Amino acid sequence: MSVTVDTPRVSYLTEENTIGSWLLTTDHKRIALLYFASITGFFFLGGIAAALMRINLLTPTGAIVSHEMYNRLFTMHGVVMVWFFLVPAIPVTLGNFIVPLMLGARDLAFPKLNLVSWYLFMTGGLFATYSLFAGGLDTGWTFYTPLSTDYTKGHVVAVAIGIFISGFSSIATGVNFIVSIHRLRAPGMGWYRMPLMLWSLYATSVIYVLATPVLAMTLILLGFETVFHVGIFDQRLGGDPLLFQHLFWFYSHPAVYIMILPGFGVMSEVLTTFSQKGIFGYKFIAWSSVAIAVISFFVWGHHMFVAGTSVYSAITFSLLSFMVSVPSAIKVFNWLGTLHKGYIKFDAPMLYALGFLGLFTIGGLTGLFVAALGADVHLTQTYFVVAHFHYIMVGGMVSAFFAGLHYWWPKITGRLYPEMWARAAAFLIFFGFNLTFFPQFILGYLGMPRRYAAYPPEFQVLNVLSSAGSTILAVAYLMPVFYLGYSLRHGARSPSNPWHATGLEWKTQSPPRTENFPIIPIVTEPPYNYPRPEDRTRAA
Amino acid sequence: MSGWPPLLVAWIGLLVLLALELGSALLLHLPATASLFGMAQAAIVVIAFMRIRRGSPLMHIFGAAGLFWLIVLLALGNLDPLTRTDLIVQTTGNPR
Amino acid sequence: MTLTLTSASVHSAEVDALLAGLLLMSLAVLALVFGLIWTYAIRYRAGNTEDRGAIGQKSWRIEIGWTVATLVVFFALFVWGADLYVRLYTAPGNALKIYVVGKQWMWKVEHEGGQREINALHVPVGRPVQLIMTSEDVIHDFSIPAFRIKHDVLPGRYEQLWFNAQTPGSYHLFCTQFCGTDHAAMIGEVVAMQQADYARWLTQNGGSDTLVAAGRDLFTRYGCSGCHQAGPTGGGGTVRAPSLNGLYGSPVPLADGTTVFADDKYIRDSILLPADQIVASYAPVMPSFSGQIGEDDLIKLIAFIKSLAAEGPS
Amino acid sequence: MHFQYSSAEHQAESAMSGMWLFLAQEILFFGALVFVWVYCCYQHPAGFRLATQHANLLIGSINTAVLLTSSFTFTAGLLAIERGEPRRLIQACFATIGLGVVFLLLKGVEWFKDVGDGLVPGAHFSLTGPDSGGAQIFYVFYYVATVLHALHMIIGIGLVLWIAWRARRGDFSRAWSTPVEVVGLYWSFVDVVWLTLYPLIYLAAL
Repeated sequence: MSVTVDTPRVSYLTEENTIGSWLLTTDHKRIALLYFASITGFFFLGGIAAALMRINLLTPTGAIVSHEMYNRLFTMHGVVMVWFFLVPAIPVTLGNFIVPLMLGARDLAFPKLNLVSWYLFMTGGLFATYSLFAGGLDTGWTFYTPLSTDYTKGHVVAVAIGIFISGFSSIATGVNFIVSIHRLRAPGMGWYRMPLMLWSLYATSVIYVLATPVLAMTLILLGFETVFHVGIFDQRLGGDPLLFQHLFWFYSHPAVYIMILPGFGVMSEVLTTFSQKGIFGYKFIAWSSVAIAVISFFVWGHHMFVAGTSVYSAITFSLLSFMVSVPSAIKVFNWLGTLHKGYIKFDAPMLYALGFLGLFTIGGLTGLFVAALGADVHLTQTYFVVAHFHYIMVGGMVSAFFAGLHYWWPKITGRLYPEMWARAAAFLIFFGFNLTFFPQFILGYLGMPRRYAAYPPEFQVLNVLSSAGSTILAVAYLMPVFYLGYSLRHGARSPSNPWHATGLEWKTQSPPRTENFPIIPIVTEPPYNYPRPEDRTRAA
Repeated sequence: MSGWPPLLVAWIGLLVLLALELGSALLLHLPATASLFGMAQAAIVVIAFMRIRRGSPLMHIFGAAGLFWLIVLLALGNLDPLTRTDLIVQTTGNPR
Repeated sequence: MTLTLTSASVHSAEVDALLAGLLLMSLAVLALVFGLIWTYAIRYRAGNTEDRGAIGQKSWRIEIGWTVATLVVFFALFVWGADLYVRLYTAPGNALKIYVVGKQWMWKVEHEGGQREINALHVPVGRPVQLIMTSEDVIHDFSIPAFRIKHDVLPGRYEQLWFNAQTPGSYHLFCTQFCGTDHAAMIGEVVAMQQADYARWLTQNGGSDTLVAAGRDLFTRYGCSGCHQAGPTGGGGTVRAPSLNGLYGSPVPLADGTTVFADDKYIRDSILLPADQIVASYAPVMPSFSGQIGEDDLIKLIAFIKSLAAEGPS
Repeated sequence: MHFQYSSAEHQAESAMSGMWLFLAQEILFFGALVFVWVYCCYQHPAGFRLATQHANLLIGSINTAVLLTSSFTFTAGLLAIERGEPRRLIQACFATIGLGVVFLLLKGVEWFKDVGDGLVPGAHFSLTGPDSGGAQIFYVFYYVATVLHALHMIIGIGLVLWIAWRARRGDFSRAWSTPVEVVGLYWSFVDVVWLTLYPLIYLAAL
């Protein structure tokens, strides 16, 4: 395969460059960049809150902030990270950019709706963050009643409105992706010829569209209860605080899969490209995404095993929770099968992807600890749970995000990034992450509760270890800002297919034109159609 | 279904069902019947006014998905309150 | 730095066994995953010219194989965990009852003998102890890591938790459900003592009254005795209200034709919202005491009414 | 036609699919409310019965008939434009808007009466007695449900106005009337929501 570095004079980046042309664009690629900018801001906002918390936990009595401030910090960390980073991150940035390119389409099905969704996201996001700064909120991101409705002084309603508004942006994105994937596939692209990234974004979108409205209604009722004290969730007026938890987790558990499913998609792309080998078990990976999207709605009760729900409900939800981990296990095995007999190259995206594989496996396995009822009683509400979901969401999802970001960076910007810096950052993230969160598993087993601003002194050593890790992690997360920023101006020009990957997005120029493809491509082969090992040997 | 006559039939049918719904609720006091009538009316609206039978399979899938997940919410959501037992504190030497 | 947690109750060893099982399974899977990643990364690196041979055409046998294996292992773990869970929350009938009230940000504990403590819980070893818990405000969670148990404490409901302490000693007691500003300060101490020591502790901290006696005082002070008969002689001046003798643990016919079983919750509800469940053939004249009687007084009143069970219906 | 579509028909069917998917989302949105209703009704059957007896059955029933008719008129307008009669479509739109406004006015009268009767959850709730708590929860459900439904109606009236305006501009023809069909889906769906709420509010616990 010969590589010609064509330097396109016209691309979606250069076509028109007024402020209006960016803020009113309906081009999915530009909207993706708008989202990139916003998401990065929210990520570092949530990150700063996390860093302050880790510093505070250096001493048993709390090193720098009061209990009240600490509670506000973890609430801000949770709200910002969950709703304004993790839930939208991969779909609205990488997804928005890559879905039409992978489909061989010129844009998403509803480009104006796509722009509207960014404005909704920003409105909700800025409103919520402003409220978090202006009044502070100390309920945790879960808003459990009656604490949130009757006992807190924070701006519950304002933050809820912010989340409510940005929820519509999720719904809009979900509708757009699903309809695009159904309607805009290039000629010849059957369902089993789609890249697996599209399957997982499809599954994500199903959850976006069908879970978010339940959250919207929950927030309406929460606001009603907070303002008027009407008694739906208030036991003194005949309501039931557990009703809130049911409604909340009906959304928030599937939301966990909103966060990780797109990461699965990135994994399938990156692992095949850097193994130069077809995916192992395509159909199993594809359908396991769909299975996860469906089963994820059946398991929310596992957040309430010690909350006072019925024993029958606990047992049912425990069984279903074990079931939802089966498709995830299938994926891990299939990715390993993909590495088998490949031609593995260790570029930065691959390092991030291998990091994901390890961290996600740990996160998934510890999930079984809390799905097993008898063990959950001891571990729930402790740092064990904190470590478990950070392994999935930060170790897993953020690693996948970086893998995808580096992988498609040449396509997005038309530039290559400094490879050595990127590899160093990948190693540092893996190391810093484990140092931060592994001690928390032990802390949890020892019984240290989560959301504690101060703690008994015997937990100090492990907490200091965790805080030390978090400084490394913070530095590691800042590195890409600098070297990717540097590459924007000074990076080498990228050819249209720098990784020798398959997939329609690599068949067009880097960066693409506004209309993506001058001629709509026709798909004639399955995805990941790399030469088989035996054919390579014969050729050599 | 197309053209005026079926549309008119559907509309009259809906009003008749409304009358029956009201009558049965006021006379029979059976809680479930009203909702059944409501569902029947909804079905007529979906068939006659939303013209679901003309829709593509894709639209059928989307509608069915909404209904399916609604059933999940109702079924699993009510599992806990319907099986919850209030604490009965056993006492020793209880005459019961 | 200690990396182990005292195992101080009958069930903590069982929970640890389940955790060990989960850990072993996880380590096996991790060894497999990390081992394969390293093996493949070295063996199939792009520069390595090793002959890779042909890759198999049919993969579905392997797929079905590992899916079924995963399912079987998961199902076994599920059964193990569920069985333990049911036993963790099923208290034996002969348990010693201790009452716990959570409020922002402290635990109030009351023993049957009237002994009261705050952010501390003294219990005997070798004897099942059942905690009857409620909250005055938000949701709290009563957690004793050394016993491997916890349960949320909800306002307006009685939740229960039980354990059988084995090793004398002093252990942490945490609130593990976020409950507001000083959540992190809602920490207490559980002291497990030999039974003789516990008996001595009870007498030394005798309190003025047992719960029952305190409840009897409150029964008069809140004016209950004006209408209800309680005890062979007490109360029931004008017979407008049902007698409370022998009430606890017996079925009560209600005005709407149904029958309820008089347990703690029924008595609590009847004090706070008397009009909700009217006893057959009585007029609904009792006022609501909602908001007037605190949770700790309710516990005493219930203890008193409970003590009348022995009197038998009069 | 947007440049990502191969034909007008391709775009039309995508728009229709998008609307159906949006409606699936709406099912879950109102479905969550129905879930709350079922959950609370099970815990307070007597309170819900008491509250239902105070709901305004007459206005509720008239409104159901009004709404069913409005759905009928709009679909009639859709049939008209599919035969190439834009004037008929405009007439149908205004009939639909009129019926929608009648619905909202009646709803307003009903709310006014409810508030006058003290059927507002809170300290001054007029239904006292043992079942007051359950009845209050019913009225929370009632207000949230009817206000959200009314908001959907207002959006719907705006959409129908937009259709009438575009029809007057001559945008629609026998060959192309996708927006009319999409708005019709939305309008009829709001109808379906009401058909679910009506028995729950006025009849089921009678």
